[in-house]
This record gives sequence, structure tokens and C-alpha cells, in this order.
Amino acid sequence: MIKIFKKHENFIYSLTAIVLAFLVGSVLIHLSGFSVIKAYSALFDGAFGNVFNLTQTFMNTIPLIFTGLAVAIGFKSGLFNIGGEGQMYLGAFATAIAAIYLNFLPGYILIPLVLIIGGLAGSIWSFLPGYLKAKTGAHEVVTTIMMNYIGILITSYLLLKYFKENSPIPQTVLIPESARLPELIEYSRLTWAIFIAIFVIIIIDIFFKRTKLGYKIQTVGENRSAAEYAGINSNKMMVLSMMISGFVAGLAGATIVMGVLHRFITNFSPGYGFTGIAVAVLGKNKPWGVLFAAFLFGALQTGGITMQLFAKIPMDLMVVIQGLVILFVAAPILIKKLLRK
Amino acid sequence: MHEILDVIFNINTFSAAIRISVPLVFAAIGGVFSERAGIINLGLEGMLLAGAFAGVLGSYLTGNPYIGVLFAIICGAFIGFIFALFTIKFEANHVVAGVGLNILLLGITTWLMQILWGSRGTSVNVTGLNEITIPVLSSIPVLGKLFGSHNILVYLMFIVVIISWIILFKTPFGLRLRVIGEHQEAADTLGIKIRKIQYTSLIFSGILCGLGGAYLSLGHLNWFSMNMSAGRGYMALAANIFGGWNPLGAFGASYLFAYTDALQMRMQALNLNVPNEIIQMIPYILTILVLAGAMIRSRPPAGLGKHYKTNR
Amino acid sequence: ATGGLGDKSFNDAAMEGMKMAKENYAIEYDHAEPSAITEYETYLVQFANSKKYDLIISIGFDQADALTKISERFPKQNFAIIDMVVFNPNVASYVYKEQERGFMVGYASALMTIKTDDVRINEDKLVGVIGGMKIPLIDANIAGFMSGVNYANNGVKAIHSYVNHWADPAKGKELTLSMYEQGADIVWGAAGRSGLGVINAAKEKNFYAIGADSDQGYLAPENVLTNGMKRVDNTVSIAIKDVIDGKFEGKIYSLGLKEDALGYSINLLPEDVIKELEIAKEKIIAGEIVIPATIEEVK
Amino acid sequence: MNIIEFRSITKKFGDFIANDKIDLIIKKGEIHCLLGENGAGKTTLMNNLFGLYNPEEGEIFLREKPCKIDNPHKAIELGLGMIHQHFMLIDRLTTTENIIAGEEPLKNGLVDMKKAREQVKQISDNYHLAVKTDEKIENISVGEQQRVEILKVLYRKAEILIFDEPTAVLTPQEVNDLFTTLKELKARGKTIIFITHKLEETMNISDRVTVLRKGKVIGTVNTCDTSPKELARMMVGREVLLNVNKEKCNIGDNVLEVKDLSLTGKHNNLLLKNINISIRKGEIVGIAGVSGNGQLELEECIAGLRKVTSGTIIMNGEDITHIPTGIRRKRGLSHIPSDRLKRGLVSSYDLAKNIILGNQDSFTKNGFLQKKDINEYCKKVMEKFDVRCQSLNDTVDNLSGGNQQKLVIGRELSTDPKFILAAQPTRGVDVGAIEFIHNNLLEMRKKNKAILLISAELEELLSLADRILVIYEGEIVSKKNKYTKEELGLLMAGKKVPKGKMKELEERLRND
Ligand SMILES: Nc1ncnc2c1ncn2[C@@H]1O[C@H](COP(=O)(O)OP(=O)(O)OP(=O)(O)O)[C@@H](O)[C@H]1O
Ligand SMILES: Nc1ncnc2c1ncn2[C@@H]1O[C@H](COP(=O)(O)OP(=O)(O)OP(=O)(O)O)[C@@H](O)[C@H]1O
Ligand SMILES: [Mg+2]
Ligand SMILES: [Mg+2]
Repeated sequence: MIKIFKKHENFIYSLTAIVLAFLVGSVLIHLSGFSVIKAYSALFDGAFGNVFNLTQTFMNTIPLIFTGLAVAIGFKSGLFNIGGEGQMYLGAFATAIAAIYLNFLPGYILIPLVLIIGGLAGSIWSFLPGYLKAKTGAHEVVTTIMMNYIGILITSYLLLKYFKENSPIPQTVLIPESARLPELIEYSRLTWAIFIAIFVIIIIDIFFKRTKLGYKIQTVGENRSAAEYAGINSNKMMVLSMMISGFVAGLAGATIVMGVLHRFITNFSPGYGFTGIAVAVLGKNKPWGVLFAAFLFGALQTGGITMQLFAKIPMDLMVVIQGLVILFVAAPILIKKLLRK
Repeated sequence: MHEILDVIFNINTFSAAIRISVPLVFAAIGGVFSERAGIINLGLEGMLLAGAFAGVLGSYLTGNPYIGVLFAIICGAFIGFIFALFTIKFEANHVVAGVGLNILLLGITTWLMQILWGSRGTSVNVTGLNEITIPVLSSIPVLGKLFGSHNILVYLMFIVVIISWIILFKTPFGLRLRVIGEHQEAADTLGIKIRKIQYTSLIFSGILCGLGGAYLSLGHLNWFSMNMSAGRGYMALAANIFGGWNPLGAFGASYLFAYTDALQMRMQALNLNVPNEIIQMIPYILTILVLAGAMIRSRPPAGLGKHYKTNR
Repeated sequence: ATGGLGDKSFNDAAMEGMKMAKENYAIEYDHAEPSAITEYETYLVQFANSKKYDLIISIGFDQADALTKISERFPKQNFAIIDMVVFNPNVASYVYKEQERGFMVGYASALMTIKTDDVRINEDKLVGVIGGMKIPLIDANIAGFMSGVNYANNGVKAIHSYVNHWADPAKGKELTLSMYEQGADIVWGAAGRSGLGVINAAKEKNFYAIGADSDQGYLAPENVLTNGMKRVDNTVSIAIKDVIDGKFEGKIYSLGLKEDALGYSINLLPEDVIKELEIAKEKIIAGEIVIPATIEEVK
Repeated sequence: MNIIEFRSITKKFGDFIANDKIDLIIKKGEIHCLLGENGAGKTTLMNNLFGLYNPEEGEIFLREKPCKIDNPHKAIELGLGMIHQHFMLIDRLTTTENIIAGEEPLKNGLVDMKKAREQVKQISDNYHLAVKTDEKIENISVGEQQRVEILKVLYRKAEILIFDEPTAVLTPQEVNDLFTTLKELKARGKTIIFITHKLEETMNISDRVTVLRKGKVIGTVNTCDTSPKELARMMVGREVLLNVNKEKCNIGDNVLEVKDLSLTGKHNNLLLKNINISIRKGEIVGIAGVSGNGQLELEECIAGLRKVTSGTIIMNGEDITHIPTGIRRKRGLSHIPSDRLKRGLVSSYDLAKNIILGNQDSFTKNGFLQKKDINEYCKKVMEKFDVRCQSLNDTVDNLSGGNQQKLVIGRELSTDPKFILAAQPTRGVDVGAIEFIHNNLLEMRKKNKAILLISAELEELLSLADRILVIYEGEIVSKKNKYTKEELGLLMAGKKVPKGKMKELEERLRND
């Protein structure tokens, strides 16, 4: 028993933290005059209650997996990439444009191709902060924040100037069928993107655990002096990890375009890039941890819809609970103290 | 061309930049005090938002905006304390705690707004802060235009910049704080009461953010609006870093952001032959250029982000 | 939609329409505020699946894709959408000729800004319009505004800029102040919740603001000159009534001055200006004045 | 009077007992030495006294009254002062700021820097501890840093001073100066606890000695009643050979040549000036010098971690001046870095990941790390170099300092290098480990490797090196095969050996 506890210590703490967050949340729900049981059963039902709801949970999880991974990858080389949002916009934009202009290609070429194009667009957007950090020491937190604003503005400019659909909506035309990711279940919008996400998790996991390049990037993050001592070019590694990070953030945009929206539309993101920070740290910067955290967030988000619709409880309480989950998971000592009592 | 020069050197642009910079400056200096205490502060955004909310709440309940400011201060202090509790006592990862705090406060303020005012979007209008005109100063040509007439928080901001600098570099508290930010164990061996100073510093950080938020909701406007901080906390974090973890630097960086933003607003209306989006990018591009080019290589406090475990 | 409830403008007007219908026709309604574009579909499915609702209304242009799919999937369910067209037999689409109201308030501004005996009016012949974000729908309003100003042909010029945020009133206010400093004494805010900052600025510095969508005059009775009205409330209410009366039709309603769905409100407008506006309005309805819907065309 | 009395003090870290029922008495006005191997628990005991740790059991009596010292603040109030093993200084602050922080003189509520400077100056004059009052710590030498540490304690009017291994980083002359200071402090009635590994120093300075081993007190003796040999036995628990056996070796071709190497710093200051070194196969060349005189820079230039300003470095006939570190390593460079935790190890990595640090390429196939090979190799190295740990998956920060160092050395000596750059290879490790490391270096010499040994330990240089170069302020000031200890000490401190004395020294050498 104790052994099992020791082995899964962190997991148990995280779980307790989540429970605790819900407990505090229930106090708030009660205080605002709602039934706690009704609220949480609506939440649970909304997130997992039936196949459709479950698919929506997964759908909401996917972009968070990518942006969470992106932040985690940055952290591996010691860089804090707050620029996921901008990188994702570039990825989404490039994917949509490429898909529209390359519509003559068959699906089996087009899908991987535009996916990669989306990733590369994200990479390009993360290159500059990485490069400036390596060359001039410009702090990546500052530069990535700025690149977010620039990225969102630039996609909007290019869209309206050159690629807009003929309608009052700031969006491209629909991408061709051949570039769309097939749905797993009809009407669910849960597509092959989930497999792409899991595939990327596996790749990143192997990359950092098994490959030399992953080892080198991680060494730079853990101890830059030691990395240099070992003959690792830390500047190169930082730029590279930023670019990989940007690539994955770009995939977030690409899969939304290819799987959900089927076009690029301005303002499509409710801040996936920023939520990615929370997802990454909640997942302890580990690829599978990111999956867990993203799923938690996706479930809260989706369940919140039902909670709002049918239990009439404001969505914002869901946001409060999300915040509490993050705070409590971040503080295992608090949980330890509570558990001991 | 001369139109552009006109706005660049226009006194109004400089004066608008003062107004725009206020919440940034408060929050950025809040960032300085937090990070000098070794605590990375991503929670500035949420603290600003909470301050804005508390300010409106205070004014709503009492009809007196100055009591609103007091509410914002108390609220900021409380949140600063909670943040300190999590990051210091419970050894939470600073980045996570900051992000968590932001999400939590966004949720709480929106939720409370619905309970209090029945709307998710905006609160009712409350009494805001009046402009105070300083008799002699306001009649001097340029200075009068820049500094002559503002609400109290703007003047307070200038005082805070100077006082913060003095606190940080001239007082025992500041010296101890700098020691802590660099090397907590060393501070401990010097008999410095680390925790007391860290908590004080973070509470101060929260208070400053509260003031910045109050400026947004009571000084600049007179209502609260969901998520009205709109990313200013992140910009403030950037200004704190850009300004080299120094109150004067943070002020300079905030003012630069604000000035370029004011400039951008004016240039949009000039009907230049430049795409509007490009004009809107000016503040961000300029920041990157200055940061990359100016070779301002200030190091972060050496102990930033670390937890110090005593064996007591 | 963009900006969310509490904008005292577009979204709140739609809500108002629901409340009106509830009072007049004794209906029940639920509402939801999605926080992301990807969520629209989820919400629509949840509503449609429950089979409780006689009509589901999508407020805002960015719901078109979601509604297209869902209305195909639930052919028996009645839907309505505002600000965009969905070509399905079970969807009533309500779109507005945005440029028409832009024209009216633009024309009004141009006529007003030369009345320099008003303390709120300065010597400069300059008026402004502030958009929330640079998107075609907003640009149609701006284009209408500029055309209206040009139509007055009295040497008045129009400037325009964007907040780049639907819900940052502080920035909306600063942007307005910058226009005021540049000489504009009448500024129209078409910017969701950011637009509240426009009115606040006018009140503080005592010049004219023009509201959007609903009558925002109560926010600053001395300074809101008029409003670029968009009677979303009426539209919503009418759509509901149609369903009740069994007259629901899945067609496109293109609304404008003619239908009284767009227009201006009187507020502080003087008689002579109103007279001119009414003349122009007749001409627009008669098709004698054609208003471009993009800024490029105006230039 | 018994100024301090430890009664049955026990301190645990988790299950590990660092101090095990320690009983110890310190008398007022004495210099009391604490002796013991790495990890014996010396620092831990003192940290208990200074309020940094709270012991699980036991009591401390101060001036014959029981005292609960639960934080350093209280300790300072009670007249305790501690000069820590790892300096507790803030690089970016000035010496004065470092000294006064926490106890600042005030004027109108602000720090009175003028008065602070005067006070510091006064104490430093009083005790002959010269420091530049307005210089940042990062710009002063280690010796001066230590003086700052002592001033910090004196500034706080400490009556009882604890010195934790203060001599590890000092030159013999600086050690002499320090001892003068200690004697002066003692003369003024202060009590001193002095921690060291070095037997000779103990014999020199102390009144009484207490030896700790594995967290327990082995015994307390009067210094005049004991000998180094006996102390060594008490420390280690067995006989220790204090000298190494060095065999004659065949010296071969040049392996490394450094020609006219110069390096300028950020502020255009000369850090290294025209350095010339050549090392042949089967030879150990030593670089002696007080730390801060360019050794670190020289080490980094040769390793490729720093760009040289002018000059060339040639290894095996190839100009490697502008070749990156990684390639140098592939061409046969091995490097034992002077700062193992900063450079040589990634403390959050496990042993296996550390064993490939710098050799990662040789364990890679198609871009993938070969886990099995790595683990096998790791096991082999650990056995050969006696690295003690629980498992290969232990992270390095769970190893003791000595084991960490053995890990680095094992890794660097196992790659069949041509040239070994060994910087401070025994820094901070105990007698037993030193013996082991020295033997390994000599083994390498026997295998015809060329070795550059940079060290601050004179004994080490004198017993291992075939030739010694002395570096002072970035310049090689002397090059010879044989030195006496005194001579080396003088040269390291930048002093010329007086002519008359030179003859006498040479005489002595010949007689040795
Ligand atoms: N904070 C700590 N946590 C866990 N173990 C510790 C801690 N500090 C010291 N130890 C362990 O306690 C033991 C005693 O350490 P201590 O530093 O007192 O040794 P020491 O005698 O001072 O050795 P050295 O000569 O190397 O300085 C060592 O095994 C050390 O690894
Ligand atoms: N910080 C720590 N946390 C946990 N365990 C530690 C820590 N420091 C040391 N240890 C453990 O304590 C044990 C003793 O370490 P110590 O430093 O005393 O070794 P040692 O006997 O002095 O060896 P060496 O001479 O090689 O330094 C080691 O097995 C080490 O794993
Ligand atoms: Mg040890
Ligand atoms: Mg020690």
C-alpha cells in the first residue's frame, strides 16, 4: 500500500488537488444559491455523459495538447515560450492558405503536407524570439508576447488584403474536402487530429527520452554551462527548441483549421496559447502529463457548457474551478499538509 | 511626412502616454518588487483585474471613489498575500501559481459581477476619480499640459516610481530585499528575516497592482468591464524585465510601450498609405528592436524562481 | 458574439429583444454565451438535441458555419441567424445593410461639426469613427460613415481607426481622445464593449459621441449626439413572433433603412439636421444614393 | 568557562543521521579545531549551532545557559558568527553592502552608506583585513572575499567565530595572514571554532581538536598531546599514506602546445598574457596559482569554452584554436572541470545520463541514444572508479561530493583521451578520495597520456607534477621542475624570491 502510494505520489497529490478545487468550487456554487449536486452532475454529464459529449471533450482537448506541448518543449531548453498564441495563428493561417491553393493534390498528400506547412509557419514565428535570445540575450518572455500581437495582426492583414472570402466575414473560403481531417464519429468534429496529437506526444516523449538531439536540448535547459562543457552548442539548441515548440503550436492551429473550422477565421482562438502554459506546468512539462492536463481542461470546458445550459450555473464558476485546480496542483506541499491531518 | 513628425513630437502624444502608462507602471513596479524577492510574477494580470474590480465595488458601495481605491489596495494586498502563501509557504511553481491566479481572478470577478450587477460584461457606472488641477504647475506651458491636471492615481504613480526606487536602493528593506532575490541562503545567514520581507514585498506588489487596476476602472473609466486588464499585466511583466528589474527602468519601459501605443493610435487616423495593421504593430515591433538592439543586458535576480528550504 | 453581453449595444440589444418577446408573447427562453468559435456547434447541438425549443437564434456572423451544419442535421428545427446568411430552408437569415446607418450618422456628423456655436463643437471640420477590429462588417459601417460625410460636401473630413479589441474600453477611450486631440469633435464608436470608452471620452471632454446599435443616449445625455441604430431587438422579437404566428420562413431578410431595422435616433440632433437626414434617407430607400460597403470604394 | 556545550545533539536528513548524539565542549577564548572527512557532519553541527538547522534531539548550552537557537538572527544576537564553507556573498553587491545587509547604519530611515563605509574601514584596519569598500564581490579575489566574510561577522560584534574550511581556497601566504588574524582575535578574547581537513593547519593553530567521523564524535584531544598521524587515523579509521608513489616515466612527443595565448576581458583588461605551455606524452605539467589569477580562463580557453584573443593552441600537431569544444573532445581532449556542479554534471540527471555528457555522440546510433550500451558502460565506469550509489537511476544531486567527483573523473579518464585537462581534481574531497584520484592520474601518466594539472593545492602539485608553472595575474611568472613549498607560495602570491633566500632554497632542494 505504502509502496504504491510512494510510486504514484505525485499523481495522488494532483488528484487530491483537483478534488480540493472542486470542494472549494462547491462552496462557491452553494453560496450563489445553486444546487451543488445538480451542478456537478451536469458538469460530469456534459463532459462524459454520452458519446457526443465525450467527443466534444476530446475536441476541446486537442488544441490544448498542442499548445501545452509547445510550452513544455520550450521549458525543456529553459525557455519560456508565451508565444504559442501567435505561433498558432500563423500555423492556422498558413494551413488554410496552403490547403486552398494546393487543392489539386490528393488528400493523402495534401493532409500531411498542409499539416507540415502549418507547423513550419509556427516554427518561423518562433524562430525570431529564439534567435534573439541566443544572439543578443533579448528575454524571450518579452519578445514572444510582442510576437503574439504582431502575429495576430499580420494574419488579419494578409487575410483581408489577399485571401478573404467574398462575404462580410473575416475568413478564408472553405478548404477543400481533401484537406479536411476525417471525422471519427459523424457530426462530432472529433477527427483524426486526436491521433495526430497522440502521435506527437509519443514523438516528443521519445525525442526527449531517447534521441541525442533531445538529450542535448534538455541538457541546455538543465545546465547551460554543463552543456557547453559537453560541446553542445547551446545557442543552436535554444533556437532549435523554440522552433520545435513553434512547430507544435503551429499544429494546434493547423488541426483546428483542418478538423474543426475548415477555414481560417480571425479571432478563432479563445486563448489556447495562454491556457497551454497552465496545461504544460500542470502536466509537469512531461508529454503524457500534458495529455492528462489538457484532458482535464477540455472536460471542464465542455462540461461547463451543459452546466451553464441546463443547470443555469454561470460558466464563470467553471473558470474559477479551473483556476483553483491549477493553484492547488501547483502546491503539493499544501496538499501534503492537508493529507497528513 | 511632417504629419507623422507632428504626432511624434506632439505634446498630446506624450500626455496621452502618461495616461496609458499608469496601469502598466504600477503593475510593472509590482513585478519589480515581486521578482526582487525572488518570486516570478505572472499573476500581475489577475491582480490588475482584481484591483479594477475592487475599486469599482468600493465606489459602488460607498459612492466614494477614494474608498474604492482603498478597496483596491486592500484587495491587492490580500491577493499579494495569497500569492506569497502559495509560492513561498506551499512552494508552488511560481509560473503555475501565477497562471492559476489569473484564471481564478478572471472567473471570480466575472462571477461576482453577475451576482452584484446581473451582467457578465459591464458593471453599473460608479463615481470615478476626479482630475485634480495643480494650480501653478498647470499654467506652465509644456509641463502644465503634461502634468498639470490628472487624477490622484497619476500623481501617485510618479511618487510610487520615486519612492520605490528609494526603497529598493536606499533603505535597509531594499538592501535586504536585493540580497534575498539574489541568494536566500546568504540572506538567512545574515540574520535577515527572509519570509517577513518576502511577504511584505509581495503584498506591496499586490497593492501596486491594485492601484493600477483602480486606475483602469476608476481613474480612466468609471465602471468595471469583464477582463478589462486585457493583457496589460503581461505587458507589465515585459516592462519589468525590459526595465532591468528596476523601478525607474520599469517606468521607462512602460512609458515606451504607452508612448508607442499613443503614437500608433494617432497615426491610424492620419489616413497614411500604410496598412492599418502595420501601424498597429508599431509598439510591438519597436519593443523587439529596442530590446535586441539596445544591448540592455541586465541579469535577472540570481535567485529568481527558486525555493529555499530551511532545515528548521 | 464579439464583445459579449454587457456591451450595452449589439449583444445586449439581442437580449433585449428576447425579453420583449417574453413580455409580449409570453414565451420562455434560455440563452448561452459561448466563449470560443469552436463551441458554437456544441451549443447548437445541445439546444437542438433537447427538442425543447421552437426557435434557436444565433447572434453574430461567426456562427454561420456552425449553423449551416447544424441546420442541415436538424431539418425540423427552426433557426435564425443575425448578421449572416445561411442558405437552408429552416434558417431565417437577417442581415443588415450596415453602410446605410453608417451613412446616416456620418452625414449627421458632417452637418453638425460646422455648427460652431455649440460648445461641444470646435472649429475643425473633422469627425471620426472607431471600429472594434478591422473586419468587413465594421468596415461597411465605416465606409457608410465616410460616404455620409462626403455626401454633405461641406469640407468636412472623416478619420477612422481601430481598437483591435472588442472589450477594452480603456483603449477605446484613449483612441477617442486621440481623435479629439486631432480635431474631431464627433466620434462614432462601432466597437462592442470598447465603444463604451468612446462615450466616456466624449462625456469627459464634452464633445459628441455617437452610439451604436441601441440607443446609448442614457450613458451621457449631453454628449451622445445620436446612435447608429441597429434594431437587433426588434429583429429578434419579430423572428420570434413569426414562429408563434406560424409565419416562419427560411429566407434571407436583408434589412436596412427601409425596414426601419437600421437608422439613427434623434437624441440631440437639431431639427434642420433631422430634416436633411430624412431627405437623404428617402433617397437611399429610393435607390438614388448608392453607398459602397468597403473603405477602398469610398476612397 | 564552557562557552558552548553541545549535549547529545542529533540531526537527521530523512533517514540519514548526519549528527549522532554529539557531545562537545568549547571553552572560552580557545581555538578549537573540528576535523573530519567529507560528510562527517562538521558543517551540519555548526549549522545547528548557528540556527540554520534545528536539531531533532539534544540541547545547546551557551555561556552555561540552555539556549534554543532557532534562527540565525537569534544566533547573531547571541554573539555567534559563522564564515561559511561556501561563501554567502552576493556577487552584484559591493563589499560594504554585503557586510552591512541586515544590520545597516541608518540616517533618516535610509541606509547611511558613508557611515557604513567608515565602520567597515575601521574594523578592517583594526584587524588588518584589507578590502576595497566599494568594489562588487564579482570583481574581487577569493582571498578578499573571505576577508569580507570575516568582516561580516566582526561587524556584527561576534564573540564566537566559526570558520568552516576557510583555508581551502587560500595560498600559503594568505593562510599565514589568516592565522595571524585568528591569533589576534583570540588575543582579544574571542572564541574560535575552526573546521578543516588539513592536519598541518590543525597542529599549527589550534588549542584543542575534536575529530568527527560518520556523524559521531571520535574524541577530543589537546593539540600539544597529539600528532598528524594519530589525527589521520582518528579521521579515517585506518592508516593513511600521506605520500604518493611516483614512478619514472618515458616522456614522448609534444601533445599540447599553447603559444602566446592572450585573453582580454569585457573591460579590455588582460586576463591572460602570452601564455606558453607545452606538454609531452607521459608528463604531468602543473599550473600553480591562487584562484582568480587566470587559471579558470586558461582552463576554459584550452577546453574551447572561451574564445582566445590571440595566440594558438595546438593538440597533436593540429591547430585547435578555433575548433569548438565538441570537436576537441573528439580529437582526444578530456576535461575534469574545476567546478563539477556548474560544468561537469547535470545534477538533475541520473548517473547514466551524466556518464555520456560530452560523449553523447559515441552512444548514438541513427540519432537515438543506445540505452543498453550506456547502462553497461556506466556500470563499468562506476565499478572501476568506485562511485558509490544506490542505483544507476539515482540523480547526481543525491551523491556525496566525493562520489560526484569520482563520477566526473571516471567519465573523463575512461574515454582513452590523448590529453587530460585536470582542473582542481580534488577540490573539497577527503583524504581517502584524494588518494584514489591521485593514483588514477598517475595511472594515466603511466599510460603515456599528457596531463595538465591546474591546482591550488601545493602538496598535490609537488607530489604529482613533473614540471610546475606558476601563474600570477594572468602571466606565467615561473617555470621549473622543482620547487619548495615556500618558494611556490611566494611566487603564487606574486612576490619575487629574494636573491639570498633563493640560494638557500636551492641548497635545501639539493639536500632533499
Ligand atoms: N540539507 C541536507 N539534506 C540532506 N543531507 C544533507 C544535507 N546537508 C548535509 N547532508 C548530509 O549530511 C552529511 C554531513 O554533511 P556535512 O556537510 O555536515 O559534512 P562535512 O563534515 O561538513 O563535510 P565536508 O568536509 O565535505 O564539508 C553528509 O552526508 C551530507 O551529504
Ligand atoms: N542532499 C542529499 N539528499 C539526500 N541524500 C543525500 C544528500 N546528500 C548526501 N546524501 C547521501 O548521504 C550519503 C553520505 O554522503 P556524504 O557526503 O557524507 O558522503 P561521504 O561519506 O562524505 O563521501 P565522499 O567522501 O565521497 O564525499 C550519500 O550516500 C548520499 O547519497
Ligand atoms: Mg560532503
Ligand atoms: Mg562542510
